[in-house]
Amino acid sequence: MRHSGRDRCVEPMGSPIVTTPFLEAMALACERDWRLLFERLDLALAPGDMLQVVGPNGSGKTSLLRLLAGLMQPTAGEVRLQGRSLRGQRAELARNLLWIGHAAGIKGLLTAEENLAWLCALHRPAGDEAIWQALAAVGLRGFEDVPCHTLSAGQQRRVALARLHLEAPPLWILDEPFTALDKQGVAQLERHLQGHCERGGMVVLTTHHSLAVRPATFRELDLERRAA
Amino acid sequence: MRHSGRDRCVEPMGSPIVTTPFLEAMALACERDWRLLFERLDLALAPGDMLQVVGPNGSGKTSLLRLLAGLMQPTAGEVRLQGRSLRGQRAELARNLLWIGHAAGIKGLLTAEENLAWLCALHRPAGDEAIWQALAAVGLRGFEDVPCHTLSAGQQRRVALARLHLEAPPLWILDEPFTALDKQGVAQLERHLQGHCERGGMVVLTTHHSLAVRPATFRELDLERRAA
Amino acid sequence: MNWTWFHKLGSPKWFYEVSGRWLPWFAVAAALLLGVGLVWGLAFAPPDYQQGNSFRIIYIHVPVAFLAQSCYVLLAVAGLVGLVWRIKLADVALQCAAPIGAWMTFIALVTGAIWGKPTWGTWWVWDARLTSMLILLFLYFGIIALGQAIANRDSAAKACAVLAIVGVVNIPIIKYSVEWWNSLHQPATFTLTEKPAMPVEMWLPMLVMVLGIYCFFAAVLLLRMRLEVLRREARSSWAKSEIKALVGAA
Amino acid sequence: MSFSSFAEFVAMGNHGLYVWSAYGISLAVLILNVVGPLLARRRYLQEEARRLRREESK
Amino acid sequence: MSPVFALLLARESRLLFRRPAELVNPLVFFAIVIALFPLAVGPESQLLQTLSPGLIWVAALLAVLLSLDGLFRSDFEDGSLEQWVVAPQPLPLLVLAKVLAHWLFSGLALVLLAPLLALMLGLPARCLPVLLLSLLLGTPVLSLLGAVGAALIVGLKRGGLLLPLLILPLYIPVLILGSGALQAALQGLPAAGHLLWLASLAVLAVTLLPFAIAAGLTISVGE
Amino acid sequence: MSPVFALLLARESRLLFRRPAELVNPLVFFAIVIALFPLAVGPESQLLQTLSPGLIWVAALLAVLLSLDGLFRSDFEDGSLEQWVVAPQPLPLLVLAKVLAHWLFSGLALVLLAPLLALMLGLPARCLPVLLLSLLLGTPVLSLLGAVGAALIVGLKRGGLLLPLLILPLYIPVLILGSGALQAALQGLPAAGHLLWLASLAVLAVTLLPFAIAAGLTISVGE
Ligand code: HEM
Ligand SMILES: Nc1ncnc2c1ncn2[C@@H]1O[C@H](COP(=O)(O)OP(=O)(O)OP(=O)(O)O)[C@@H](O)[C@H]1O
Ligand SMILES: Nc1ncnc2c1ncn2[C@@H]1O[C@H](COP(=O)(O)OP(=O)(O)OP(=O)(O)O)[C@@H](O)[C@H]1O
Ligand SMILES: [Mg+2]
Ligand SMILES: [Mg+2]
Repeated sequence: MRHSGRDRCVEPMGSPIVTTPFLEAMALACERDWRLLFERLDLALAPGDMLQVVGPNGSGKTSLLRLLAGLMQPTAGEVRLQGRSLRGQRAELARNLLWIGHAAGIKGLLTAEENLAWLCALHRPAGDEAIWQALAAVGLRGFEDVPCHTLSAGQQRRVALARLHLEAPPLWILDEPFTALDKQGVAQLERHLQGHCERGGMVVLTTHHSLAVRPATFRELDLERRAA
Repeated sequence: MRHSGRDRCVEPMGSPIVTTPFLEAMALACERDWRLLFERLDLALAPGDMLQVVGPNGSGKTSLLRLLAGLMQPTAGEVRLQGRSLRGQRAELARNLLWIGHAAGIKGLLTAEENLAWLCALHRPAGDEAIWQALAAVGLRGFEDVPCHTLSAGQQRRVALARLHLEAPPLWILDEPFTALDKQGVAQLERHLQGHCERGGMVVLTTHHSLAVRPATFRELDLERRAA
Repeated sequence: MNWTWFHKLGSPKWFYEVSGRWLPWFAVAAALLLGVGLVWGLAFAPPDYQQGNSFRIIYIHVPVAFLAQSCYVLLAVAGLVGLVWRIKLADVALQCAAPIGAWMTFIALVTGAIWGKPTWGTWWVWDARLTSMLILLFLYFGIIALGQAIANRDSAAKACAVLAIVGVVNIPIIKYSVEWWNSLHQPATFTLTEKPAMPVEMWLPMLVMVLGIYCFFAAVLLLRMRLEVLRREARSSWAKSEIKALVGAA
Repeated sequence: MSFSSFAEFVAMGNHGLYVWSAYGISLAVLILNVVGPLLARRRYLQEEARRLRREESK
Repeated sequence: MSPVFALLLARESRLLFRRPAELVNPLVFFAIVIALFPLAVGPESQLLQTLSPGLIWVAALLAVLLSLDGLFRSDFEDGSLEQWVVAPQPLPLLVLAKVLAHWLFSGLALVLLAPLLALMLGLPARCLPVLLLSLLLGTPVLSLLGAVGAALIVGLKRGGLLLPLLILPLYIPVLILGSGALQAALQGLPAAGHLLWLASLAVLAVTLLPFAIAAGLTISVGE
Repeated sequence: MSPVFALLLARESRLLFRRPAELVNPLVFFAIVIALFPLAVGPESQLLQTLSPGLIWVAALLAVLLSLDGLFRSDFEDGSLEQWVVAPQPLPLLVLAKVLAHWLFSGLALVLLAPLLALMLGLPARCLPVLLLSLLLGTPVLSLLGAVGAALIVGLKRGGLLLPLLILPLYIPVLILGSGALQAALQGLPAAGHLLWLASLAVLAVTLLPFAIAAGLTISVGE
């Protein structure tokens, strides 16, 4: 590795090297309520990569994803974006990140369309046309102007996932995106994730099922521990 | 069918016939906020039966299970227990039913043991010894005295599922019992459900994955609809 | 006892048809009675020997105050019927009547306050009856707010029914305690109860107004209920054809 | 008729403001109570019409 | 008394003691509201004394009511209520145990704190027995009535100020009788009449309201 | 002003109007609390008039505070806050829009309702301008301060009465200034000094507190 990230000094504003990982974790450790979930965890993500975090219940998958998204601070180690520590570049990460957690930020009182319009506006506003197309793409045609709280668990998740069909930032971090989806929904999402990676995007996700469709760059990270 | 349940007059206290279904649904219809989820749904469950309710997201699986457990009232039709309408025999159903919904009634502030002790007391109290054994059976040895909110999603579900290992009523109704379980947990639960049916118990459950281990009496009920 | 008529009463289709026939009668009766009562009360009834002409407010104040109180009882009765016999029409009645009752209470309060200024020299005093009327308004608000807050229609109706029943049991207690409260602290400066024995030509128009306002209430209630029933039954065949007919006519 | 002229009727023996405002507000509220449901009904029917048209065109 | 009743009481107490902060919150709220008044109306002691019966009662009423807002919420969210409804035990009994546990640890504490605050407001010491007794009889009614409201709104995502709206009007008799008793005592009049009324309200509430609460919970769960 | 600010304002207003009941709840709470007092302290009009400045302010303060309890709760639970934190927009701006929307529809309505209740308590009409102005300046401060507390406790499962505990002490300056202004007006003294102080508090709050709220939210989300 040529870039200086590895030896913990912040790289000056030098010319970006093509092989610089977009997102890196270095010697990451995470502790929750006294219990150490993992430590000395390294990972690197370059354009086109797809990373599935696996591990038994309680092994810290969600925690790791939140660290990468900058939602939590690691107990030790650091997360780097394009070679520089995350600390100072919240805004930079924000521009490049699409995060969908367990709860996806869908308001029950708003309709699917209103929800999407606002979530897009947080990054860059999208037109009505694009939003309707995205909703159709996740199989919600006819549910565009129904308040979301009357949708079932799986349908609500589809609303959140419709964001992936709108003009989206390169890095996607998804915590259990497949929960509550039926089989056809799972297959469709797998294909979509693959497509994103092939277009040079990056995906980090957790799920307990093994993906049927994967890009060539697919990797697994196992947080195997004695938990549960 | 000899018993008179079918023609809608309440069977007098005659001698129970072996072929009487334990639980029946007759011409059940369910409506949520204007939308009809299903109608004219009939089903019968005799000792030893296992029924998996399947269907795409939003097809009404959860709603059906809640109707069967007496938690919701059907829009039309009725549920019968041992040939008699559920209306008048809440208590009778309660004695025979073990219900675990999406949320399983686990208090985050109490330990796994305290939680189980109380849930059992609601039906019939269980001894400490039995509870510890049940917790061990679901792989929570060593987590008995930890407040449940510090357990991960999958571990919490295991606490709830430990009830299935304590002396339990014959009819189990389980809504997505496999969510958040890792692979080993899934396999173990499947075997346990099979065992319960072979001992003459009954299981109604929903899940999006197809069971690897099934009793001979296994049936599927598909709520296939155009939803989502 | 034969209960079929009772359940027939609960059938939305039957209700929709019958209410359609009754509604115009109530509407016409309300318009006539209110018109006659208003003109009579405002122009023909003799002035009060003490209060002069400001007493004419009585012809709107008292009928509306009556209605406001009896409407709450109606809510509780509808709630009980809905809970015990599971008649959905009663649920509809409960939720449709609540806003009307609240408006009537509001009118009673406003007209009372306006009347208070010339007679007592102040808009408001903390008199027992005034205060309990204010509380009644809050009770109505509670039921309306609860009904709106619960998204699911059936649960909303049942929850409102429970609240209305608990509330109506409390109303005598509230009324009693409020009266006691006022009489304990100090003798009320003004009382509404000591009315001069009214001559016939004064209370006859009042009677007309009372009848008129009840007819008005019935008409508006039916109007609201018919819409609500149509909404709830939108998928049944009779409602579909009804809606088609109405839409085609519009 | 207890008033001798229309002006007297309007004045209500110096209490005109009170009487008429009480009746005005009351009537306004009563009318609101009639118009509200009627408007709601019209809106509902328009909605239904739109829905029916959408379903037909599908 | 059935064994589940005792078990549930024990369980609820344990839960409350795992979060002692929540236990004292109503107390502190009570104290703060009372302390706000001298700041807001000025420190004249005569005015404060006249005010104190009413003030203490209004503050107690708000403290009880607001502490009840979440009474069933966590039970609803984690599925405990479903388990109660499908259990063979009678729901009104379970509900009574739960409300009793809540009252024992927040209502009762409030009753014990009240004399201190009353003295600070200048209420003469001879009124304290009436104060204690009236609160002792009144707060269970407040708890039970509030629990009816809490049961009805438990399924709602954002309660906001809905509970006070539903329940405060129903609290008025207790408020009038309670502050009336205290005012009578302050003026040296007998307060027995008020207290008897409060006692009969309490009996009524304990016998009838558990059924209303149970009905409310069943409705909320069945949504 | 950035377009997200306007968008968020529109979205929040739409959300509030989808549940109109929630919108009026603080108002009704305000009215009920004020109506409770005559019931508790007795209907003598002189006493009520003396009391009214303090009473109106305490009731306003409680209504604002309690309506804020759930301000961020649903956003937290459904994951919206996470989305705000990872978005490129500055969090304090988003927060300001949200609090502004809340104030516009509940704080402002409360300001408009207050004169009516003041008249019912017997406050002379000449005091109404001061009442309106002081509430207009004070309620935004109350909203923003309360939002800081709401942001800090949003992650807790059962808030209960924690928010009042945290925030009521911070409300005291506003309470003293606000009720002081009104009391001065009631006694015919000039109230300009109090009002100026309130105005400067309001300016301070609008410029500084959004940052505190944003910090609180980040902490709660990162837990
Ligand atoms: C906001 C103020 C007021 C309120 C809330 C109010 C409320 C009521 C109510 C609820 C009733 C019906 C009583 C019943 O059911 O028997 C009533 C009746 C009546 N009110 Fe008022 N009132 C107010 C002001 C006044 C004023 C200022 C007057 C005149 C001095 C007045 C005169 C009457 C009379 C004469 C009756 C009929 C008495 C009876 O039939 O028992 N009210 N009022
Ligand atoms: N809010 C919390 N407070 C304290 N400890 C927590 C909290 N959330 C999680 N933990 C602990 O952190 C550990 C990891 O939790 P995490 O949610 O990251 O697991 P996970 O791998 O996502 O598990 P699952 O597959 O069940 O979702 C768990 O063992 C749990 O005990
Ligand atoms: N609380 C509710 N209020 C109104 N409608 C609801 C509610 N819950 C669910 N629904 C509606 O009922 C339908 C069925 O919901 P249900 O939860 O039974 O589906 P499900 O088959 O369990 O779906 P999933 O696989 O996503 O869990 C959904 O389409 C939804 O729109
Ligand atoms: Mg997880
Ligand atoms: Mg489901």
